[in-house]
Amino acid sequence: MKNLKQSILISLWFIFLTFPLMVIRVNTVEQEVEWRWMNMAFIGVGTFVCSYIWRYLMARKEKGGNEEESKISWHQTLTTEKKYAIPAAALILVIAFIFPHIVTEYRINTMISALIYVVLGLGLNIVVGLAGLLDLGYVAFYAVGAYSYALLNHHFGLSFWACLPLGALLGAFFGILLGIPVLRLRGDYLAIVTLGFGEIIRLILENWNEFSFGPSGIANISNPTFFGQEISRSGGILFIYYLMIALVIFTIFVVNRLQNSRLGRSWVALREDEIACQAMGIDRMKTKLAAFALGATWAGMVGVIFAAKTSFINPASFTFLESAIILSIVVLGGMGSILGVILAAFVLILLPEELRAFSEYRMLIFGASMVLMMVFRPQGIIANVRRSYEYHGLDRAEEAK
Amino acid sequence: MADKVLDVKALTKTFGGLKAVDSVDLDVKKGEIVALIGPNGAGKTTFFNCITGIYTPTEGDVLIIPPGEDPERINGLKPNKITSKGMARTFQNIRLFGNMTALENVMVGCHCRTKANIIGAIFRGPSTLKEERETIQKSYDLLKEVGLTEFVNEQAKNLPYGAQRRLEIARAMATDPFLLLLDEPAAGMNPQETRDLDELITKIREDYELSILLIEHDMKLVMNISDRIFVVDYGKKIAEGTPREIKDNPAVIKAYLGED
Amino acid sequence: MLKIENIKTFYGNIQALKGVTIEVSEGEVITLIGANGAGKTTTLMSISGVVPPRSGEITFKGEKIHKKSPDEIVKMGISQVPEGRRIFPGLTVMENLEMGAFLRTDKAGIKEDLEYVLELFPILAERKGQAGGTLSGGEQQMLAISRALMAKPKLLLLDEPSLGLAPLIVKRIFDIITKINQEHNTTIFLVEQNANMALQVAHRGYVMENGAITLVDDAKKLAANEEVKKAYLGI
Amino acid sequence: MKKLMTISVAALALSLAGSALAADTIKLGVAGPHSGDLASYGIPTVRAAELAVADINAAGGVLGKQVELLVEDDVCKPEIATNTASKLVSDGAVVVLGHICSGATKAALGIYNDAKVIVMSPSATNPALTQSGDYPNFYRTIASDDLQAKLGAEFAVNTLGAKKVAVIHDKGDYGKGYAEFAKAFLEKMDNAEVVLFEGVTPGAVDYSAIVQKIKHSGADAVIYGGYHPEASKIVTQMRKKKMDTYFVSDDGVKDDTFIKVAGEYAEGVYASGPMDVSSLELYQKALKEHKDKFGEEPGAFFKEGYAATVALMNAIEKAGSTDYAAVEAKLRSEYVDTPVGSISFDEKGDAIGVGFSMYKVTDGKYVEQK
Amino acid sequence: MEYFFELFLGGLTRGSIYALIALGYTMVYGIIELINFAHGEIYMIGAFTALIVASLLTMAGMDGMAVLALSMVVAIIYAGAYGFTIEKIAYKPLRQAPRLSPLISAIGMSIFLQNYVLLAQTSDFLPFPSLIPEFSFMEPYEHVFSSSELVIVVVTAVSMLVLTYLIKFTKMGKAMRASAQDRTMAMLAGINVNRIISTTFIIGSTLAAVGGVLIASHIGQINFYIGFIAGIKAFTAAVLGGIGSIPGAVLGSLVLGWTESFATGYVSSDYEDVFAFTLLVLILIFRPAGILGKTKTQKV
Repeated sequence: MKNLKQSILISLWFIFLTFPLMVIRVNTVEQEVEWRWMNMAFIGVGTFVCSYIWRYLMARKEKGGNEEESKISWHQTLTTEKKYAIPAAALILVIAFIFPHIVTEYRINTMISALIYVVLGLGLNIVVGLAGLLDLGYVAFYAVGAYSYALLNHHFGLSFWACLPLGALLGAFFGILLGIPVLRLRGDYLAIVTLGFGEIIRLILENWNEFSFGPSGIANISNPTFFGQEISRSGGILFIYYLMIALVIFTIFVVNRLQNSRLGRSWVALREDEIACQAMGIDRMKTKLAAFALGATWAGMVGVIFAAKTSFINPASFTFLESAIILSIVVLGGMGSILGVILAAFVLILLPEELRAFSEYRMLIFGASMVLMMVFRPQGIIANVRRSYEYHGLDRAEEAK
Repeated sequence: MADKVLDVKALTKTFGGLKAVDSVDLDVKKGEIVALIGPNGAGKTTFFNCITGIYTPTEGDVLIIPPGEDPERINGLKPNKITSKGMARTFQNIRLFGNMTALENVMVGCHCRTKANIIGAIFRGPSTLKEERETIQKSYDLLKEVGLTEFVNEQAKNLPYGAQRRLEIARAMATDPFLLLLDEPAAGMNPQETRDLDELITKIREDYELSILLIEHDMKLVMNISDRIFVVDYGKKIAEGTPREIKDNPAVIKAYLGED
Repeated sequence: MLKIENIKTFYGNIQALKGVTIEVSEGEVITLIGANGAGKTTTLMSISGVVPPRSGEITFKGEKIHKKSPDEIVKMGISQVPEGRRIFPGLTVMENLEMGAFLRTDKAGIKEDLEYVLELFPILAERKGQAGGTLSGGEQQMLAISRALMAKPKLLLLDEPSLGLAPLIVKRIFDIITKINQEHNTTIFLVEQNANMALQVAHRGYVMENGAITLVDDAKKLAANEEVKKAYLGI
Repeated sequence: MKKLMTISVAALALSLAGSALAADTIKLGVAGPHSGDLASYGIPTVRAAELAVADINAAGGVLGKQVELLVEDDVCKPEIATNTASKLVSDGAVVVLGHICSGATKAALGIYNDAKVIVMSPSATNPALTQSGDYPNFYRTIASDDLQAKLGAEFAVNTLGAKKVAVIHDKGDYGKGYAEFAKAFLEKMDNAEVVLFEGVTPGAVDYSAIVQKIKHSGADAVIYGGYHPEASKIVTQMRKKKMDTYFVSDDGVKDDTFIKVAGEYAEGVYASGPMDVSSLELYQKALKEHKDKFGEEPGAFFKEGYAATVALMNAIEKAGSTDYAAVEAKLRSEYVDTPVGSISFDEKGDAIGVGFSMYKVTDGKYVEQK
Repeated sequence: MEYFFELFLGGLTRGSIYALIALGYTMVYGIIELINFAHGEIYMIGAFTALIVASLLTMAGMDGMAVLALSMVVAIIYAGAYGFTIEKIAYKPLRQAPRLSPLISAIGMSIFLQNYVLLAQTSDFLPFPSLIPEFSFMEPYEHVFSSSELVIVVVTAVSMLVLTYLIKFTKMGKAMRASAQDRTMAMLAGINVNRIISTTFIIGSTLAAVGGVLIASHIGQINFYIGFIAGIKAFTAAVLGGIGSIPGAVLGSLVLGWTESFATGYVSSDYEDVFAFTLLVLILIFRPAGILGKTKTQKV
């Protein structure tokens, strides 16, 4: 009864709230007013139903977790226990391998996009998830990579393979260049400065025609070659697909190794408590710079692949929204969690493609799901569980002595 | 008389005209446990922050003399530099890495005594593997030393309070210091825990042959374990001496201990 | 006056209180002692409504309060001096005191109480315009107590008032607590680590372990209890 | 793991189902921004295609088959456009109407070229698209920017008699391209000079600084490359500052919205645009269909989109098949009546029979200047 | 010199425009330390609502100040209602969540609202009627400084003064500061923190609506995207001045406005945003908490 009353109130409130925008549409030139009373009914019924769902989910969220905590989640079993992890990985690899042969080129293309974002997400994850540095301008390094290939290819005919490491290096270089002055800043100040840096890079690309060909971009970027062999464009897509699979595997491998290394520990420590971290003899600047540079390296590398894939780039692909999407991937996935980032990239990049049928509502749904996801599962799709160190073995060895 | 390991001369720190620490001299000798006491706001923690590099002293000198080495002036060095020179500290408000396990916390402490870099981390060569194994072993041993083996894989934030305090000590010990600075190690502990801490501090000094400088309010602990005590009030040193001397010092009683 | 019946409180999934029952009569000073992490602070936060209990009941003067919001509870006359003092660092001393009287509208009464606390702690009058964050630990504790008193509470909850203070200040703070209890007939619920001092000023005491009450008795009897002596008094 | 399997099986099924449906219709892909901030440039083309195809289908279709529209969004982003293109190709589009933005078009063309799909854009005016020779499968029903820029520059200097010209653009692909051509043409003329060449930030809250700068430069005419929202802001502020400098702009400004938004300040603004076709019967018809169906005036590139649909379908019909080479040949040889006039296409893919005229806002309307 | 003066005035207007939006940003940030990315959208919704109301009233035959006043009032009410609702849906459930979660939620909300207005209204630019009357006393100066510019500058100055007074001296304002500094303690002092936060959102949103109406009226056109760009600039301005500080937001906005204006006037408008962001980076490097922001010394 109480719920009913509350839901009616909520529904009335939203009718009031959406009244001018949803119901009235004025044409100022023709002096006409269009009244769309049906919308009001939709809103009323819609919010009424939603309020029940909301309440249910809220109640579940508040109670929930009790069971979750006790049993080890499937993904943890999957990633930590060798018994499952190896067959699971093998199965995924097999699927990944045959995937392009059973689907259309379109699906391969979107899958490449998704894989690109997986790598971007994992790269930014080093900066945000592990080291806890909020970077809103990550796309700048992506742009650096893409433009370094496009320009070097255009002017000097450098091949994809020469540019891949160069793009990575340039990414790292810009990562350090940005890092040195701004790493003294904390939290939101760091965020806004990195946002500014991202915009500066984009604006320079847009305005400096002599250098970057300005807003009209660079077209006809070469496809990758295969051991010096030219490959056709559709063959190229297949090739880039496998290349991306390899890069994703390499990235996971590296991030995983880094996470459980001396450096990875110092990043996490830095995120947890900067002062204590310094008191443990860790050089704050060096550690942060390493995170920034590594994150940027990956963005640079994948930027090169991006340029090769689309064969055309212009500054419009490197806007703030892009940074926001990459950041969303990291946070939605669960900060620091590799599996989570991968899943989130798939959801965020493939979902809009699948929602093409609703193209008008696509961004609306995208925005709403970001909010709902945060509200009902703020720890992300997969909450990060740090691996614990094996010490049992050591203990036993000691006893044996 | 043993050699000095820390020699602070006329240390002064001002915040916007306010003298938080006013020309304080203090020294710690090899193997000694020295306590710094005084009322709240007397400048004890500021003094600590100045010698550990979190603040830069306004005036005065901070010299460290690592055993067997020449004296070195460390004013204005960054905290991580000072730590790697062999001076480690704990914090008044516990500053553990809450989401890391107890073992990892200590492993972070080993940071400045290890040197694996990015390349090593990725390729995990034999030397990195060896170093990593040694780090785990060393950290585990330290946890054993402070009696926390049962919590090895527990997240630091979930540890009982007393255990967190001890974990902080273990973490500081992981940096291989010759001088350990403890900022109110017994704060918030019950008498039983305080007694255990008392033993722990003495034991650490014996086992690792280091010197200890501590700030503490628990007079019983201070009187029990300290070799010498310095008393500050309003940023100035008002007394210095053995526990017995301090207990009977009228200035100290007036400013700090109160009459019974 | 205050009746806590079998409350269970959770932080997320972690149960902090496992069925706590406490009773406080008007005019009393009671103390709750126990180790760190035993659930003492959680008990106070449950009373104040900041972390409401998931089950059980709390009644204050016959009215159920465990489902009320913190401001409603303050309005009913329960004020808390939380652990770590929690002075608003950017507000001046006067503003901090004003915040204590946030819910009151009786201007004359507020003025009267202000005079009372400034008399209780003359140092605060000197520091009037200074930002709260610049006070020393002892002064902050005095300000925190004064701020709570500004709400004209019938029941004052004190969480570790002696924490991190010099012995001299601790003594003064405890004197003031007794004074407040006697002069204003304010009921006091004192949570302490320093069991020694706490049992000296309290009438009755509760001992808490692992989220549950293990002992209840007269303060004097508790102080004489062998186990308490060993575990909390350090004798 | 089970989930992943189901997903991939489902994906497989979907893609198979997609190709099974082919064969009995002629599929016309329509690509452009249909959502997001540039949607207003893409949706009119979709509507044009719907209307034109409805007519064609009602008359029996093409080659005896019904025409089916495959409408796909590219949000004007190159990286999405490649996905859009490969989706259209995968779904069996034989010709494509689009894309709208030049950048997205460039990115997508390679994919169409590989699949031998002819692409016709109603709006991508970047000269390189036809002039570079890189995109043999590209056609358009709108003239390229350099023609427009030449018209603008010559009009400003020769007709209006401007001596000092400020060239302003919106830093975008389209606007900056136009401005650069205009600048190049002006520099070639010896009776005028470019006193200012600068970009403004689209969406900025106001443009008073650049307006002051134009004033300071002593320019007697402004040539602006870009779209109407910024143009109306700049013109409004210029007029409010009592500047009566000539304002000459491009097709992006020759939009009725410009006049609506700028109101009285729009008076006297010059903008080039496709030649006036309002008297053409076909144009009238298309316009009426749009009004009947959608109840409002069509937006940008509607008639070009309509024309492109008609031209493509005509070429297929004439070719007798959807074969690339046959259709290409017919596009180049046959003239077809469309709402933009009777058009055919040259070697490079530009439409013959379309061109630009200069218009002036007079009494709240664009009036063609002869 | 005259040129300089004109650029100065142009920068002043632009800065004041930023400031009207930045004030709301800074208030919300001040209390819950959240970059409310949806703030720009509230500004946009305010402008849209005002446009609808103004058009209806004009069609009903009203004109002049009455239209301005009424549409302003409705816009304020609606912006406040939207601010209130957004906070309840997207931020309140996230009070205990990690710091990045509300930020993502805010970005999502911003995207959602943009598309909501796009779908409910139109993607086109709409002409916005010039609601601000032209004052006769401004007539001689109109070519350098128009009436609407004057109104914007004055409203910004007044808003800043009123807000400063509100926060510094009223009980409500003190409660806001208290809640910002220590939420739990504010609760213990009997402050209904949720209500304070809601109020802050409503005040911030109200300001955004005022800004929306004035700015739209000055510029003469709106679409669903205006909030995003203005929002980013205003946020930059707020950080520049020291986020959380009311005078800082205004100062930062003016500095940003002047930087852009002079950069355009004396260098090139191609790089006006580059100058703006470079200035931001430089100022933050030398004053990490912004021009008027106080560096929080962390207690050790």
